[in-house]
Amino acid sequence: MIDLTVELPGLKLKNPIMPASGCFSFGQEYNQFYSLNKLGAIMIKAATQEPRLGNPTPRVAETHAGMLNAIGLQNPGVTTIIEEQLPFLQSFDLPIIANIAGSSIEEYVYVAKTLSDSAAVAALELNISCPNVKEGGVQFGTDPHIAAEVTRRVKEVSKVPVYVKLSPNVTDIVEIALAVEAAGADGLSMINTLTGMKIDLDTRKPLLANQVGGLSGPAIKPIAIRMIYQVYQAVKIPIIGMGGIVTATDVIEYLLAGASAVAIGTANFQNPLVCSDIIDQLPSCLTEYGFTSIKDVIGGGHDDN
Amino acid sequence: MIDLTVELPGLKLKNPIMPASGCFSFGQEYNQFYSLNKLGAIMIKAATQEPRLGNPTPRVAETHAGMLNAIGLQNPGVTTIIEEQLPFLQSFDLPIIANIAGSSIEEYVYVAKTLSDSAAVAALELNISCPNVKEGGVQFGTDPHIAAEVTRRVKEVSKVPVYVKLSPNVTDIVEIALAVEAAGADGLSMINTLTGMKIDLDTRKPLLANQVGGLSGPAIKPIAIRMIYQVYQAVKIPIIGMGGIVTATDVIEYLLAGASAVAIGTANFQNPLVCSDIIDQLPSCLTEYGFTSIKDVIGGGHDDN
Amino acid sequence: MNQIDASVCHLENIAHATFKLVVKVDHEYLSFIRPGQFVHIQIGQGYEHMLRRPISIADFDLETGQLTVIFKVIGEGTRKLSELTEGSVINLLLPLGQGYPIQQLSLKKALLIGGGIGVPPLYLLAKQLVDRGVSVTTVIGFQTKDDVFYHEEFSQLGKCYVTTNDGSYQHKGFVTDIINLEQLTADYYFSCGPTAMLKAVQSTMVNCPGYLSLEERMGCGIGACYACVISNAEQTAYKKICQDGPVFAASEVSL
Amino acid sequence: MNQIDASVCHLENIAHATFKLVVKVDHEYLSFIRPGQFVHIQIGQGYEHMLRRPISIADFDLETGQLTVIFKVIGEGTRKLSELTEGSVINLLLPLGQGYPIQQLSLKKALLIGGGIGVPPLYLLAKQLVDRGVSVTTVIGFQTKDDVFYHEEFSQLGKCYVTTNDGSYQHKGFVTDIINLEQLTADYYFSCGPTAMLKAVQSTMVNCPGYLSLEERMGCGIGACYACVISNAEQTAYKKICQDGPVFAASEVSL
Ligand SMILES: Cc1cc2nc3c(=O)[nH]c(=O)nc-3n(C[C@H](O)[C@H](O)[C@H](O)COP(=O)(O)OP(=O)(O)OC[C@H]3O[C@@H](n4cnc5c(N)ncnc54)[C@H](O)[C@@H]3O)c2cc1C
Ligand SMILES: Cc1cc2nc3c(=O)[nH]c(=O)nc-3n(C[C@H](O)[C@H](O)[C@H](O)COP(=O)(O)OP(=O)(O)OC[C@H]3O[C@@H](n4cnc5c(N)ncnc54)[C@H](O)[C@@H]3O)c2cc1C
Ligand SMILES: Cc1cc2nc3c(=O)[nH]c(=O)nc-3n(C[C@H](O)[C@H](O)[C@H](O)COP(=O)(O)O)c2cc1C
Ligand SMILES: Cc1cc2nc3c(=O)[nH]c(=O)nc-3n(C[C@H](O)[C@H](O)[C@H](O)COP(=O)(O)O)c2cc1C
Ligand code: FES
Ligand code: FES
Repeated sequence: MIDLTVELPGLKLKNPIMPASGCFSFGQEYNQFYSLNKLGAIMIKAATQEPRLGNPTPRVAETHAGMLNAIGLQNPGVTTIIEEQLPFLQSFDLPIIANIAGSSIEEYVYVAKTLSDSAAVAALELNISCPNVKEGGVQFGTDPHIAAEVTRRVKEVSKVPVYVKLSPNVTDIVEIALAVEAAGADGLSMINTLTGMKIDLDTRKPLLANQVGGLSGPAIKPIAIRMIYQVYQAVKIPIIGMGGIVTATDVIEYLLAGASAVAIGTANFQNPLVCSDIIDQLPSCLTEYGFTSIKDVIGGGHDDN
Repeated sequence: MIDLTVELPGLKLKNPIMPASGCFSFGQEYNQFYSLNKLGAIMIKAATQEPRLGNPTPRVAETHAGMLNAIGLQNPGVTTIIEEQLPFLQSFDLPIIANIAGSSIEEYVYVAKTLSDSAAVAALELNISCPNVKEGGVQFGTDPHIAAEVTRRVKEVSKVPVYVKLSPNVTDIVEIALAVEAAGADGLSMINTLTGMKIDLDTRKPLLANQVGGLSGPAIKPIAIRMIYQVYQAVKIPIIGMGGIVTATDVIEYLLAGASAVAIGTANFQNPLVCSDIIDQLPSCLTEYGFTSIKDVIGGGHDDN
Repeated sequence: MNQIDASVCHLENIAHATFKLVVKVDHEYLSFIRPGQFVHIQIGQGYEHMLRRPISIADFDLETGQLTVIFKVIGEGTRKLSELTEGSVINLLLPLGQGYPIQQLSLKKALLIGGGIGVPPLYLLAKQLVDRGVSVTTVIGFQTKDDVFYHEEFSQLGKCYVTTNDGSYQHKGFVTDIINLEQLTADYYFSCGPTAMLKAVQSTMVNCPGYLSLEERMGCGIGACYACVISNAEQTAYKKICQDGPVFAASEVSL
Repeated sequence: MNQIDASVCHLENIAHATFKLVVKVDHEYLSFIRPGQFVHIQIGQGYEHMLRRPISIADFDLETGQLTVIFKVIGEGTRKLSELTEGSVINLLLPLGQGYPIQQLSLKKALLIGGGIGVPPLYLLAKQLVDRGVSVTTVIGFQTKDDVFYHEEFSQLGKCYVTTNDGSYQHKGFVTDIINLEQLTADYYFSCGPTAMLKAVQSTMVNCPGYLSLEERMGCGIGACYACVISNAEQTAYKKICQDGPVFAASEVSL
């Protein structure tokens, strides 16, 4: 039996499989399908300083081999999350990775500090794909300087390792990755969704109330694999990979590209047992492709490996 | 019967449907399936100054609802194209849009001048997604200044309208669109492919010999629609839209987003008759959704329309 | 909440673009179903359709293990469902959502008001109400004659009025027109249909307590993705239609 | 060159993960087929598989309108083909590529050399050569016993040697081992199989004129996308395998 454990900053994972932020809420619902104890970790829904109601509906649309979402950071605020959601999750043997969001650096810092001080979470995932209100809506994640600045400030207050979640909507993902690494990021999480749109032929207008939404699912996998492959060659910190993973072979492809662990988002909607199924299938799938340990696989797609 | 004609700079189109560059060679092969006279126009394969052999194989890979290609600009060089390929196409009632590529501004200018002087083509499509050798491989299409510069220089020598084909691999597509519009582009063509990668689990290495390739097909449609929607609101020049079109409803979605005509690439491989089928179905499809003319549809997805 | 495979027993075109689909499932999954709940159906086998389709449970039979849904073909997913063949297998999440809380209500007289594809869940509701000795009156509305279905089935359970927008079948007009015309009253009303209809019902029936079943585009279907929210009456918080609904007390939601 | 729908008559598992698929097509499409040509098969109905799969034509029968291909399940597309049911319809482009130019050759003695999934096109070739009075010797190689197919069929057309890498069926070794051992000669040889095998064949048979059938990942399958190129012997130009090939004179290509 292949050892599936992976160790990353702040995270001792039973296996490299975790649900992606925003697709798994705080775990309660999927725990009806299988025990959360099975998971390598959980990435919980984005937290902001104050409660947010998010965007009007429709918030999701299907696309070929993918979907668009514009949930809009709906969440009850960091304090309520800590008080009402985390105690349930803490009853499991499960590292919690808290996804944090904000509209200003101050908000990121506040949320990061509050979560890290709560001692309930093993790591933070810094979602820098949010629009920066102060800078006129440009995303934190698309400018290397702002990305580095928010990383640095969050690192200053966080007692737990910080994974920065990169936006793929950029000309040069390596530049951003290097900037946040230099700013102290302990790891990277990539990729977030690509900005897309669908137009409803009946109403003749964008289908999502928010007009644009984030594209996820198998459609984006080749883009994620390319970005992880490129970033892996440039940085030294580990990468948690995501984007369109549905099967154990997808997981192996991500690990070969350079991810040390993976997260699964959209596929949970098609198959609520997908994380559990992949965890079951991964050992035999690794064996089938001739691997004897997870460590062999990570980065194995690169020439010097 | 709905009038399908569309007029664009240099192009009187019988209908808004044309095959996309690189997916249709110089038309001979698909002419075995239906007469090229049926098409609104044809976008021919990229031409460079000298013949190019392109990349080693494998050059294509399938992805979910899409494909990756790394053909690498294989072509017999602009002079041979004019001498050996265009005479065949000129025998049809069919505007020819010549896709031009290069590794330096001088090469673009040479190819543009040669094609425009040949009087065989109705318009040029400037493929600025090629790596700029002089600038260390950065793409012409990802830097607004270089994109504008190559547009300006090509416009200086071209007697026919110039459509600039935008790369989607950028943080801000609107910025690039505005830069090439200001530099004199007569129209835009968007989008080119997104850079992606697939790893072969058997060899454990990138499947394409070139490692990365361009992602096309239905998977990328939401990204293309979003970019066209955003660019349409910013520029005054017309847009030829492309990316994942397979059906007549896809065409309407593109027109609503702001395209004045569309090109079809990958779908030709699944169905060699796809352009012909769409041209047949478009009138009844327009009627079904309550449109009485193509002009009603173009940009109809925007609030002020 | 379960994820199960179900095999297709029967598929029938019962009205314009409207299909009745009967599938066989293990009876253990049926015993907990309450009217108003829905199934979340996977479309196809591959990854072209990453989202399931929510469809109300129209009927089930504990003895035969048959579960019935009725759907209208409006897009790619429902079209694929309409092309299923007998014996083929579809994957369902079930039962999802909160149904009509009829166990908690003391009622003698119920008014069921449905429009279009909002009609199906009312059939299971009507059956269960009649089983409990409740007198059931149904008003169902459709666009036109060709869209009408289940008139006969509802008539067997009580008085049933049918309206069509163009008057091509029974009464011309909207469901609310009949309610006003016939001065229909009840201890509780139960309604499901397009939002415009629900709004009209909500204001027509303002003096009667009632329940509305809502629709929204869904992701997970189980409360994990926040796709399917609706504001509370005070616009201060959202509820999730898939988990807290799709049935809500009419006083609880602002449409 | 045509795009046609064909209905599945017969699907049979003839060796380990290897299937024989017989489809019915209008006979007008069969009359122009030459051995070595291939069909380009659409996978599924939706848009999950944008690329077709090239598969060699293994046989056809003008009278029954039946066309046979033999394929090995190696990925998603061939797996879906292996799950087709009788009567279902698949879409084909055919006939594609240049076949073995047997009309232009004057030959009495032919040596056919195939490996694995390169064996199928040689069957149609063998039949047509035998019809023309050519004496045919076949050498076909497989990994192991379970992979072997069509030994019997080839034996009916002439002498047939089978090699397996592990010796579990007939001769142990590679096809070239048998050629050397038995000192097989011919006026022309015709070979199809993995590149490593073709290379070995090319050098073993260096004194005999011959034809090789090549494989490459394809896009369009008809010469329009430049996916499937191979360099000429001088490395100065490319040929398209789908259009100029898949069959090339052994002297024409450098592997
Ligand atoms: C709780 C609930 C119960 C329902 N019960 C029924 C029923 O009993 N019978 C019936 O015919 N229909 C019912 N619907 C509506 C049904 O879900 C949609 O008609 C169906 O999802 C359309 O799918 P499609 O693939 O054909 O359309 P497409 O437009 O191709 O679907 C694309 C996406 O949009 C979503 N979508 C499109 N229209 C709707 C809609 N009206 N509501 C929710 N999602 C939508 C789809 O689920 C899918 O994710 C119900 C909806 C909900 C929320
Ligand atoms: C001219 C020609 C004739 C062929 N004849 C036969 C035959 O008679 N019997 C047979 O079993 N196989 C044949 N092959 C190989 C066959 O095309 C591949 O095995 C098949 O495409 C694999 O598809 P898949 O979806 O199962 O694999 P996947 O790996 O899932 O396919 C993904 C993509 O890669 C391509 N691909 C993968 N492997 C190959 C390959 N070896 N050659 C070409 N494309 C590949 C597929 O076409 C598809 O586009 C032939 C190939 C060519 C080029
Ligand atoms: C409905 C939905 C909600 C999401 N919410 C968040 C979020 O709150 N924070 C975040 O960082 N990413 C969020 N994401 C992005 C996912 O975590 C993930 O990065 C992306 O969807 C790619 O993975 P996938 O293709 O497996 O879904 C969300 C994605 C979806 C589909
Ligand atoms: C095989 C292949 C070759 C291509 N070659 C070119 C090219 O030479 N020049 C160019 O501008 N775009 C080229 N493209 C991009 C297409 O023209 C088009 O922009 C892109 O594929 C998106 O459209 P689609 O999804 O309909 O294929 C190529 C695409 C493919 C798939
Ligand atoms: S559909 Fe996901 S929360 Fe309702
Ligand atoms: S597959 Fe397109 S040229 Fe050969």
